[in-house]
Amino acid sequence: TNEGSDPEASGGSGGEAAQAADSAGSSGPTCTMDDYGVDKVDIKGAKVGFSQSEPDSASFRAAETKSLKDTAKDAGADLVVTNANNELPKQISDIENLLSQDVDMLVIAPVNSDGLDSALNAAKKKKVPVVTIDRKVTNKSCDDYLTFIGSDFVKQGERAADALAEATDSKAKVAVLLGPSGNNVTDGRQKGFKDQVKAEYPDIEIVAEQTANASRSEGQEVTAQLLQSNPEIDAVYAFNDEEGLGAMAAIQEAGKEPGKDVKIVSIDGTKNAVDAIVAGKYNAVIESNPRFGPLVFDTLSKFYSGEEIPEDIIIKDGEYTPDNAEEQAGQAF
Amino acid sequence: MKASPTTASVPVKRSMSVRAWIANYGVYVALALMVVINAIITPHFLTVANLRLQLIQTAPVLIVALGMAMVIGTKGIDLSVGSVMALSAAIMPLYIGYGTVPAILVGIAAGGLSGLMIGALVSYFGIQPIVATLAVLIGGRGLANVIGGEIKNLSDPGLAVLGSGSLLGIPYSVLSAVILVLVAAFLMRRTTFGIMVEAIGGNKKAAELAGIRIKSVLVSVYVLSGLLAACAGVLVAARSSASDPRTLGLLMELSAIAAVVIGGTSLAGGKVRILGTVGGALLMQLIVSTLVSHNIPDSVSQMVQAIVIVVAVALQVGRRKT
Amino acid sequence: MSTTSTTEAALADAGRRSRVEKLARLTQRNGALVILLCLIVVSAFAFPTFASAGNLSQIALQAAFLAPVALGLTFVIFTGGIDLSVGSVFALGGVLAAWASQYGFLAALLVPLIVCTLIGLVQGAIVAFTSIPSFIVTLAGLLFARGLLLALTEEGSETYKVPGDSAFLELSRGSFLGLGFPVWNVIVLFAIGVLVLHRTSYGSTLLAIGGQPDAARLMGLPVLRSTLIVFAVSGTMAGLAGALTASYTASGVTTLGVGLELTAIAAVVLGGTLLTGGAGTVVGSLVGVVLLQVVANLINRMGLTNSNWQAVVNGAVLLVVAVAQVLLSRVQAQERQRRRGGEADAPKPI
Amino acid sequence: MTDTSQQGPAQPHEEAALALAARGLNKSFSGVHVLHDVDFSLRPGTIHTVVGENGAGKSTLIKSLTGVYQAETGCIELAGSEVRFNHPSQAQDAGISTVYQEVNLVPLLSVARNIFLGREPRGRLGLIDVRALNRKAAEVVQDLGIDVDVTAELGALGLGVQQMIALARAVTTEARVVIMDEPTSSLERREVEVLFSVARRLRDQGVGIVFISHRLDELWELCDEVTILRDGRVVHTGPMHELDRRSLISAMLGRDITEHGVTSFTDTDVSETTAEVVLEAKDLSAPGRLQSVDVSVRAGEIVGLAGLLGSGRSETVKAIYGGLDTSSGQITVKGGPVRRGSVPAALRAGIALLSEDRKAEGIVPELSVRDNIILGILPRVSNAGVLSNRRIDELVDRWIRRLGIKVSSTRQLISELSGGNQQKVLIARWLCTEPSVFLLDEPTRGIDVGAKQEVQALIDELAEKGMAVVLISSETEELVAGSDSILVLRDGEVSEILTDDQVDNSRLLSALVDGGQR
Ligand SMILES: Nc1ncnc2c1ncn2[C@@H]1O[C@H](COP(=O)(O)OP(=O)(O)OP(=O)(O)O)[C@@H](O)[C@H]1O
Ligand SMILES: Nc1ncnc2c1ncn2[C@@H]1O[C@H](COP(=O)(O)OP(=O)(O)OP(=O)(O)O)[C@@H](O)[C@H]1O
Ligand SMILES: [Mg+2]
Ligand SMILES: [Mg+2]
Repeated sequence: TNEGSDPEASGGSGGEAAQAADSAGSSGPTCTMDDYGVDKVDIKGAKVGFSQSEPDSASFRAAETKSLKDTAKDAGADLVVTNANNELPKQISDIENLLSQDVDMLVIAPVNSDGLDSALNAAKKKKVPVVTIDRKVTNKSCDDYLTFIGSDFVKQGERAADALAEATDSKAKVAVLLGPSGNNVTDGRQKGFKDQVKAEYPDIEIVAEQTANASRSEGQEVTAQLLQSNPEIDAVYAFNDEEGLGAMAAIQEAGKEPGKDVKIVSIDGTKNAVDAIVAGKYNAVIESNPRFGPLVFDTLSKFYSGEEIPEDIIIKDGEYTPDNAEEQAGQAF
Repeated sequence: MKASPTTASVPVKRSMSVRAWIANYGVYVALALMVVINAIITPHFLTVANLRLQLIQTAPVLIVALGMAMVIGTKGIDLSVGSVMALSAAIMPLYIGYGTVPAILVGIAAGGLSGLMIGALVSYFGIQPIVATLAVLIGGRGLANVIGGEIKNLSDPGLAVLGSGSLLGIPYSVLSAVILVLVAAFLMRRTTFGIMVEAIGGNKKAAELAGIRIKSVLVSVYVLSGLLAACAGVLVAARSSASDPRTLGLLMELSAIAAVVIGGTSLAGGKVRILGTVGGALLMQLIVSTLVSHNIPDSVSQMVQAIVIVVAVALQVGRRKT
Repeated sequence: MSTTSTTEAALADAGRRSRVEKLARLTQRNGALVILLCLIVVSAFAFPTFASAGNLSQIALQAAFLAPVALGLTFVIFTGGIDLSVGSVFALGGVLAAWASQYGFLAALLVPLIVCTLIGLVQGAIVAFTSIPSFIVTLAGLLFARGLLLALTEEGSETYKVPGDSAFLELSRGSFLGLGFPVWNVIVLFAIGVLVLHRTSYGSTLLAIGGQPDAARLMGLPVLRSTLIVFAVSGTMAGLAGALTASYTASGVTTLGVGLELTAIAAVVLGGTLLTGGAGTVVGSLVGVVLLQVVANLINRMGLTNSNWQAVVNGAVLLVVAVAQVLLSRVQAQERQRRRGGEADAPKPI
Repeated sequence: MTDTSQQGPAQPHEEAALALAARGLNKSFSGVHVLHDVDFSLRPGTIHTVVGENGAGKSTLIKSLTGVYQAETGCIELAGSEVRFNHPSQAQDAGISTVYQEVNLVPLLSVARNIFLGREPRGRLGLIDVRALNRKAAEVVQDLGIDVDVTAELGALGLGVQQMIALARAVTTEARVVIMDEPTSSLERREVEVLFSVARRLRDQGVGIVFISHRLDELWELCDEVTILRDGRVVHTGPMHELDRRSLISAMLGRDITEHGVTSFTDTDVSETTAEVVLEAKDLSAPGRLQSVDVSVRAGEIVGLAGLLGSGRSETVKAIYGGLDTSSGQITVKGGPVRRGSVPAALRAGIALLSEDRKAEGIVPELSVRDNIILGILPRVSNAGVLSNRRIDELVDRWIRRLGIKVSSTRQLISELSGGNQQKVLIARWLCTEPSVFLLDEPTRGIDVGAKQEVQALIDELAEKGMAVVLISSETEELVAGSDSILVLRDGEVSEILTDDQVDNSRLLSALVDGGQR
């Protein structure tokens, strides 16, 4: 459970605006009711199962669950929620459980991109459409599942690289704080960042890459150590806001000024981080939008009305910078 | 009666074998070795700021390990410490409105309370320590999350001082650790409590027949461990100015136990080594900091830690005697 | 002579054994089972879908992945040791199985078993030949196996998939006589476990090592060999469970098994095995595993989706069962004491 | 009595067939030389005793012969061929069966399992045939004359029974050499006789037996040959009958001692009825163990408790001391009531108990001799919980000198001492508490003649100074010589009280026998 916060988190450009899919992101083959082979159901009065992956003690998860609950209520659907507590086998049994309760459709926040095959098969057998959110599974869309709605983590990493370049005039020695090992969000955000830096910013040098397990105190401890052994570090890219905030505390502790002597960029969009930008101690946060509810139900109703649904629906992620943080702070979660 | 004493053939002086010497001082040797190696291979290692940082980062583990050492001395084990840290950090913000000191006291009291419960379960109900504390490890973190909810920023100025301030250049957290080490060493070495703890760990039945109040000693030990864990929780929260029940103190029980055992305290109970525990905690911290400083990937880092732990403990306890 | 009279008295008394004690004894020795049965009956009434075949087989299947781990751990605990590495070894087993599945069924099964057994063997060797406590050795094993797993998967970023047509998938999905293979696997393994404990000298040797290590040595028992084997088997079991999970999830998920050792320990404790070693039951551990799954299933049903509350409930269940076992064994001891020479009909040791 | 080990003379068959022989064994522990060039020869079909003071190295010799320890130099021959044992199991496989000094069985396993552990009868598929196992065990146990349910947990049985089970395990291995390290120390006369007959039977079958005991009379009764160790050196070896008691003792101790009769209890019966009653225990009952036991002891009086194994002697003193849950009873010391069932209360009232099971209930092995001594008087050697080193050193030095405890330093671990010296440390622990009532459960078990006499004289002295003493001993001579009156227990009840001139050996024996037969 120590990876609790895995963040796919989210972000922010929050609010109503976020409901809109990032049109550029929607792509690839499409899917209709006939292609997928399910029968029409009225969303009003339908029983919708939601298998959440991680404890709600992570802000992202709480916002995600809440968004789904609220929208379901508005749409008149009955939402049944389970929480896999970050254990894949538990998620499989959660899903089977939901299916045994005869849900009409399933929303799954997968614990992992792989390994849900048997659960997805069971859903297919019962002709229950599956929407996966926030993390894409590696199975076949429009066959094993209907569609994926979520952020593009690689893209988030790229955007973070851009934001960092912006803050440092494209010249920096960066410490990268990774998320929990083995987590595909970690990989995406790391890959996007590194590739972008390599491609675009020859003067940005990655000095260290260490995991901080998405935790604030670990972010602080690791950064504190890195700052001692690599005093030249003048920027930190953190996998999520918690690690970034930890880094901020460590920088302060080391007698440097966060946001100035050492710049910080992270991904998520939590209030604390956005507030830090406002206070001038933080440089940028790439949002990872957790508000999937409207988009999910919107997609489902389009689906049942016969429209073509794209394979990937990429939710729009915002970005907080010193320029917009103050006015957009309300959208942080 | 007056007859025999001097026929003793047993030589009065006993030379200490190399093995015994290493068992006694191995952790300090390893520590010195780590420092020398780091001084050579790690840039900026021998700077005041870095050494100071090592002490700051060691403080929480060390404080927890002190309580753990006493518990282990009674032949027990306390797996609950990590969750207790989270619990105290989760409760503290609820009372921060009453001021820094009351909030800290409440947080620490929560640790004491949890220790009291564990102590009662162990001594009055006879539940195995590992079971009682495992239950708190599992349930305590859940409770901390329920109470604390999402991570909270602690903007209290008093806590900020505790977390990052210092007295005469010594950070408060390090200062507290030093004081607690001295207190613990005094308790173990110079008071009846120390003897009672070791007697219970060495032979519970004999201790009982010698009139030692086993139950109250056991309860005290677990309460102490809970209090110390809570102190560590408060310090960690204060340092990061945040209370994060989800990750605070995660896996602390394992680090603390490792520090205690590397320090030469036997898991079989009956002997508590406070100074060794300090050495063990510092050694663990140095290992981690070396790995981070050299930007070792997580996979290698975990394997190296595994090997170093085994080698360090092997130095302490040596080959099985036959 | 008094010895005779003692036994006579005991025999005479055996018939008069009080009902309280009988009940207490039954409950204490099978505490987890009693609680499990009560729970099942109550929830069958409370939740109509609980007792459905689908749900029960779900529970059975879930239990089937944890049970082998708990079995291996049970034997380690008999010797007074502990194996904290099972969670990491479990994950490693899964990754290896998924990776090896590209080379066929046998490879997918054997590679994880061999590697995990080796890891167990090395841990066993360190425990046997040095005096490092198993707690520390397997704590290091926990780190090492996880590190190895990360190294094999490019820091965890590579998830190996089991080919969709691999026979290996059948291992977890096939069934026989209505029971899934994983469930059969558990039945067979536990049957062997029971035989080993009660009907081989290896079983009593393990208990002897746990109960009185010095005596075991002086009695000339093969202490070193047994210690080696018991850790190796624990590694095998964890690897097997990991491989089964890989078959079930059709992939080698790198983040599995974190904290699994604690769940497994909890199951063993719930089953009534002393963590101090020297005494315990094999079947109890299975009951403990099922009990944990049933509790989880019920928590879900009660709509307690906040996983934090789940943790609180799990901790509480553990405490309640432990306290109940202690109290019941006290009732039993008192009753026994009330009769002279009652030792004669104390719970039958092995 | 010269310092020569009589190797090889006369005996014609010796060369041909030594069952077990050791030459020039040396062994030391962390710098302490315990065995010096020890030679030892055991002929088949003889019973050979090794005697010596506590700490002379007897157990170490045994353990070096059986692979528990490896001697630094020297060689061991079994039936003429040189062997080297790295592990006790190798010695066992080679045909040496050993009953170690401390009972070394597994308490949580059943009696039957313990007897056959590692060599259980197998049935089909190589699985253990549990029924055959229990049947065979029952036969063995019955053969030894003990009546115990072989499926019962070993740990639930008394120490004596456990000792017999250990013997049963040793004799069922069909070994060529059987070694017994103080097997009789916790046995009653009756069990001792069973043990002797078993030993003789084995000897007649040609087995070589090594027998160690501090009960010297047993040696002449049983043994054919003797080897005397002093400070780790062999000072004599030869036929048993060539030695008389006195020369044996002086060879052992390296000095002459004068024996007043069998024990060194003086014969001054101080049971003046005028002395005040110090300990008064009435109607002590514990379910299944004790029924209305009354004990009353005057100042200066030694009251003996006699009884067969399991008759409840240990339980009686434990009940007085608060270490056993009792269902009824009143205890007063010097007229003041003592709370039942609380050890601290008993200690405060001035009661001390020297427990019979030194290993399980006495020593704290990881603590030093010093800490072990002060364990019972922690409040008295501390101010508000802080230890006073001055007071501790003073007390510890005084008692170590007074009791002649052999230690290299007061900080030495008690587990490094020999059994007898451990016992003395425990006596010191209790004497520190300055008790007015001293309950002694087998105070001389396992300690050598010299130490035994010292302890006996000490008990006498304590009583003379006005202490009330309760004495339990399995050696009737000791009990008779020491006690002013004797309570005979049977099945947890007082069956007879012997006072004044009734206190003699034959009266006691008949009381015990009557008791045993009901
Ligand atoms: N494991 C050990 N470590 C250190 N010293 C030991 C150890 N075992 C024995 N000794 C020492 O070796 C000496 C001989 O001990 P041993 O047990 O052989 O005596 P013994 O003749 O059997 O005495 P007893 O009659 O009391 O049983 C003692 O001085 C004892 O303190
Ligand atoms: N032969 C036996 N069979 C069964 N139980 C026994 C036997 N001997 C003793 N016990 C049990 O063991 C326990 C302790 O007995 P123990 O021998 O210590 O009693 P005791 O009267 O104090 O004798 P001792 O003088 O040997 O100390 C008693 O509860 C008794 O019931
Ligand atoms: Mg001896
Ligand atoms: Mg007794």
